[in-house]
Amino acid sequence: MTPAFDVDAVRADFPILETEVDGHPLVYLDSGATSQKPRAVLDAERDFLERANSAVHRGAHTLAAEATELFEDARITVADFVGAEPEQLVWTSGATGGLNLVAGSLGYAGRLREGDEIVVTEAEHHANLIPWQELARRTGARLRHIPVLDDGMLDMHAAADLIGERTKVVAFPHVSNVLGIVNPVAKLVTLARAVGALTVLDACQSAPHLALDLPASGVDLAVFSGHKVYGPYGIGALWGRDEVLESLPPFTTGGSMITTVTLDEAEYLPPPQRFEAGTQPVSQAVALAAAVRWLGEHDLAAAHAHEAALEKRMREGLRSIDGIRLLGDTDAAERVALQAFVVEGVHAHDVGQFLDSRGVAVRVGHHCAQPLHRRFGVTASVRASAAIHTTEAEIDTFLDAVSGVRGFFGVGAAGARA
Amino acid sequence: MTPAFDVDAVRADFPILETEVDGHPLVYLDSGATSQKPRAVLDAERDFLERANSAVHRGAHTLAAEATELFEDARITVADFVGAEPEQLVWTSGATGGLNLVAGSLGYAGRLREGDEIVVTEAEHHANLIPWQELARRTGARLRHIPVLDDGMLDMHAAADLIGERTKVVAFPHVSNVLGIVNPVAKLVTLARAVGALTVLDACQSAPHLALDLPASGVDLAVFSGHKVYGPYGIGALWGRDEVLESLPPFTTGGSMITTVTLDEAEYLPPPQRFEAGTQPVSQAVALAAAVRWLGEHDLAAAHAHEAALEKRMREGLRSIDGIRLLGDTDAAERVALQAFVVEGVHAHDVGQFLDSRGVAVRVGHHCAQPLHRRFGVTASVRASAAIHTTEAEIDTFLDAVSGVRGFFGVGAAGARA
Amino acid sequence: MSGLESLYQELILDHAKNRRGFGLAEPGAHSATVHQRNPICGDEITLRVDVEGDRVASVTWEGAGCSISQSSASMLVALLQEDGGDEGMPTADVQVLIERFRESLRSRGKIPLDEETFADAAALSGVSKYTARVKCAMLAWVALEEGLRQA
Amino acid sequence: MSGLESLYQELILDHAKNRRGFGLAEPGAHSATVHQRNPICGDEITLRVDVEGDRVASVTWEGAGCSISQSSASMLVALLQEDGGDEGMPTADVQVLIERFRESLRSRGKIPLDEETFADAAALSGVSKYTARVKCAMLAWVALEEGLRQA
Ligand SMILES: Cc1ncc(COP(=O)(O)O)c(C=O)c1O
Ligand SMILES: Cc1ncc(COP(=O)(O)O)c(C=O)c1O
Repeated sequence: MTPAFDVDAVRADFPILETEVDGHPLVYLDSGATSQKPRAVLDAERDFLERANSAVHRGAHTLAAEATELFEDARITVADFVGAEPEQLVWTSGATGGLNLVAGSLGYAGRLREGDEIVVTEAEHHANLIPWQELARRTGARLRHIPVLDDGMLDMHAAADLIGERTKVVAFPHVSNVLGIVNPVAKLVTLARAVGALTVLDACQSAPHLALDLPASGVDLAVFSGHKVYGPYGIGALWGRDEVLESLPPFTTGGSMITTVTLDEAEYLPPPQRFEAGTQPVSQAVALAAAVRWLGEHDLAAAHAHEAALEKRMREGLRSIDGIRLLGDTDAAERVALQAFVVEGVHAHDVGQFLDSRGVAVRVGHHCAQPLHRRFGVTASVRASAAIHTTEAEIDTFLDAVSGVRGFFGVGAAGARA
Repeated sequence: MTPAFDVDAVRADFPILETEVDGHPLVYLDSGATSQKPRAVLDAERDFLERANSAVHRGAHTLAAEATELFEDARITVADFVGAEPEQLVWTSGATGGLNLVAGSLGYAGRLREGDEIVVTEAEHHANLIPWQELARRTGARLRHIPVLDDGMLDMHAAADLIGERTKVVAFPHVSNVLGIVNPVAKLVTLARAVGALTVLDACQSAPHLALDLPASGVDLAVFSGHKVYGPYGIGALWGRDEVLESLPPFTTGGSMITTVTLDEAEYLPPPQRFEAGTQPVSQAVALAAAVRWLGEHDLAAAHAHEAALEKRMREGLRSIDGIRLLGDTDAAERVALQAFVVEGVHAHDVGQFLDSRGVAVRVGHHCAQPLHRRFGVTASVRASAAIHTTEAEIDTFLDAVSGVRGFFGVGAAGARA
Repeated sequence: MSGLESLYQELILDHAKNRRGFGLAEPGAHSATVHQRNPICGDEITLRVDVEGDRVASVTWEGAGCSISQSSASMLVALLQEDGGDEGMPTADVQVLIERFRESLRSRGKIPLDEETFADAAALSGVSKYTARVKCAMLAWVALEEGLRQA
Repeated sequence: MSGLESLYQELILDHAKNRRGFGLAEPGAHSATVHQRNPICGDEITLRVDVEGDRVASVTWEGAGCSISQSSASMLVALLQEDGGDEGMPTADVQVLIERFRESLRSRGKIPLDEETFADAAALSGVSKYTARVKCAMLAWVALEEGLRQA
């Protein structure tokens, strides 16, 4: 039996969920793009800014000491959220910032050269694809990819063939932001470790929905974004093993990451400060800590069960509607409650507009995953993604709206507009 | 006659100014490190997050359309604040992010090579120094610097000699974050233009205090940070001339800055999107726009006159105290109300602690400008920096506290502790 | 008429299904072919314009996208064909039309498109209240504008 | 005693002016020289420790910084000289002292330093309430800890 989960109590924490769209209550199914923020997060940031705001790690004044403490406490809290030590957690501007840091730093370090290979998947978000393309182009390394099968799963046979002596980096998403499928991290890590390749995990879509223990996962580096885990924009984190972070030079440089600077050269601090040039997003770090603390106040097993039930309801509901094709339609994988689909005969943009008129907010387009859409023979899809505050009734409202799409646009069995 | 300026009305907008430190009202003289944020900024961000928050430039739903509009309006507002067009304004994580973008992009573009020269000043903040050191190291270019004279002014004779055929980039601060002196932008631009060098202006310390018209200034590129202009952390802007931005490749890559992406390569959007990989600091952009709008509601000429009066009071007051040495002590330059100094015989850290016990928050240390401190033969100094909300009475409190320092620590004429 | 129905009028859905001018004609002596893309949603169009003297002789196109972008292209062709007759519409007039179309779509519902001037395309008036969709409706028109510059 | 006066007790200001052990001794047979720096405020110290058998024979140092960092170094030397006598303090005891000193300074005022054990250095108890200054007070002690590891 799934434990009781009080979704109404959770919803009460989100001011925006009271919004109406066109006379309908907002049904926010776009958390995969960006999550909404609970009041505790908004309050924590505002409280910081009204009481303690000042430059951290500098200056002896009382506000600075308080701000520094809150900032470093935030690092401890967020590190703990992914099972890590604070020294292993680097603040970034977001997942994209973190992935560029890693690829850029490997480039500056001269860690790749002609003949080397970087392996990604066909299911990459552009953020975990283009930085590697650029790195490959600059170093002469070759970029290869693990194909996605028709059901959305990674082709692990191909992966075993691809990952070899020449492989220096294996980068992959924990959860695809289109398919919602949880990828086999342990297997990919085993393949990569066998050849001594560095593993980089894009945990953007897993961090809000799965319990993470990054050190135990076996990967070397991982990134996620604050704004997708009920936290603020403008902040994210890069986690790395001590010796891996230690081996990387800085990607960006400036204040607060140095020991001694002359006009000609600079000496850098150890990680994580080495990677944190300039004024950090201080109030955002405090707010992100509040977000993961807020998450932690809930029975997470129950929350996960709740989200799993939403996932099932959503996917089965979609399957039962005529003319709907799911991207990545498999029961074999663990999933999060995120699903992309196409409505045959109606462009995704039009579907989105129709759903919006019922108050249902979904994402339409390629979701920053053009290669994956091409793989499925489409240029755009509709994506619905739930969150901890989503209700079963909202999924039903969504499904009901989707059922009306083809009729409204006069395609399929329904023929002309109903 | 200086126009009347209602500083009390301004102060009422800043919740944090009501704070008490150790029983004393907070006298915040650390705005050079980070500014405090008026209520209008806090409200704008919160309002956005409670009403309109969602991913921008994507998806057809109502929230997304509203968020996109607010986000792009913010770009127009902030561009206007520096006299520019929105297409010329790139969001960054802050000034450090912007300077790394420029230096990194020039490096990727192969625009510098052995024999080329990059010219900075001896008065650089590390953020406008180390990225150029790294660029020089990676490309074989040579980094040179314009010396600072004893009175804190740039040695413009040396500048004229230094900037020559080989010079490809001239980067300099509009206002030094240690000396408070406004540098001769037009003269430096003339020297750089004569040899076809690119000019990069670090406008961090001028943006909050001087009216900026970047296109008219003659520079090619400029950066500033949101958190120093009464706005949020985690955001800043890079401004560039159309043709200059157009000529630069992206520095970081990912979603939202592309047209077509295949597994092997990506095509990039024109500026500013080309430089804005990944989810942008959306709520921060909205809040930064609120900050410059808030600033614009004031009579800025009066505000500048007010700050100029504070500057004079502060500097003359410090001069009249025994055992104080100002860094950059000249009447010949235009200045902002920011002044670094040393108290002979007492370490800056101890001075800061003493002032803190009187409620006065200043910055101590090297202020991310080690070379400039070395130039003046010290490793650390005390810096007081005022803002639009600072009162003359606060300057007096500060001066009074400074007068007590040497007595407390038992140095100088006062001898033993008073 | 609900907001949605004013956005998706029957006429729009009809044009989206029966697309006028769909399929590129052979290039003529003074023709230009332009590719336009909306990077946000992936809508794209390839439009070919053939100019004879100071007149727009023919416009054909291919592309994929939402019903707004598809019907807008179709309506544009219909408008040019109907108003231009056999010789085609004067290039200068077409440029004015495009400018006025843009102005209306950016007006957030303040400046409707009149049927007199815009024929079927006047049904796109409703789009101007949906800022996210304005680019869809503009796609073909911007492509034509660019084509006239090149031809 | 105000917060500030408990932080800057006379004893602290005295030690900051008359620094015990200031000036590096000639390196001995079993000595280590360590450089430590507080990157935040620029305080720095070069400390030399000479070990004989299982005892700390001498500690000397040079450096610049705030009165807390300077007096803390001076008080550390004084403590070792007074308690260690001519043969010097056992290395193991010194390591315990450093650990307890750290613990107290990180305790935010909860664990004061007792005069019995820490002599003049007990005056540094007040520092533990000023988190930004803890590193200043720790500088010499961390340098010695590192030196003992190397010697
Ligand atoms: C002159 C100057 N340049 C650059 C910076 C760096 O700005 P940020 O730390 O916000 O990136 C600062 C402030 O720290 C500054 O004062
Ligand atoms: C799987 C995945 N990777 C990377 C990103 C990029 O994250 P951000 O845009 O916050 O940097 C996203 C979200 O956009 C994502 O879903």
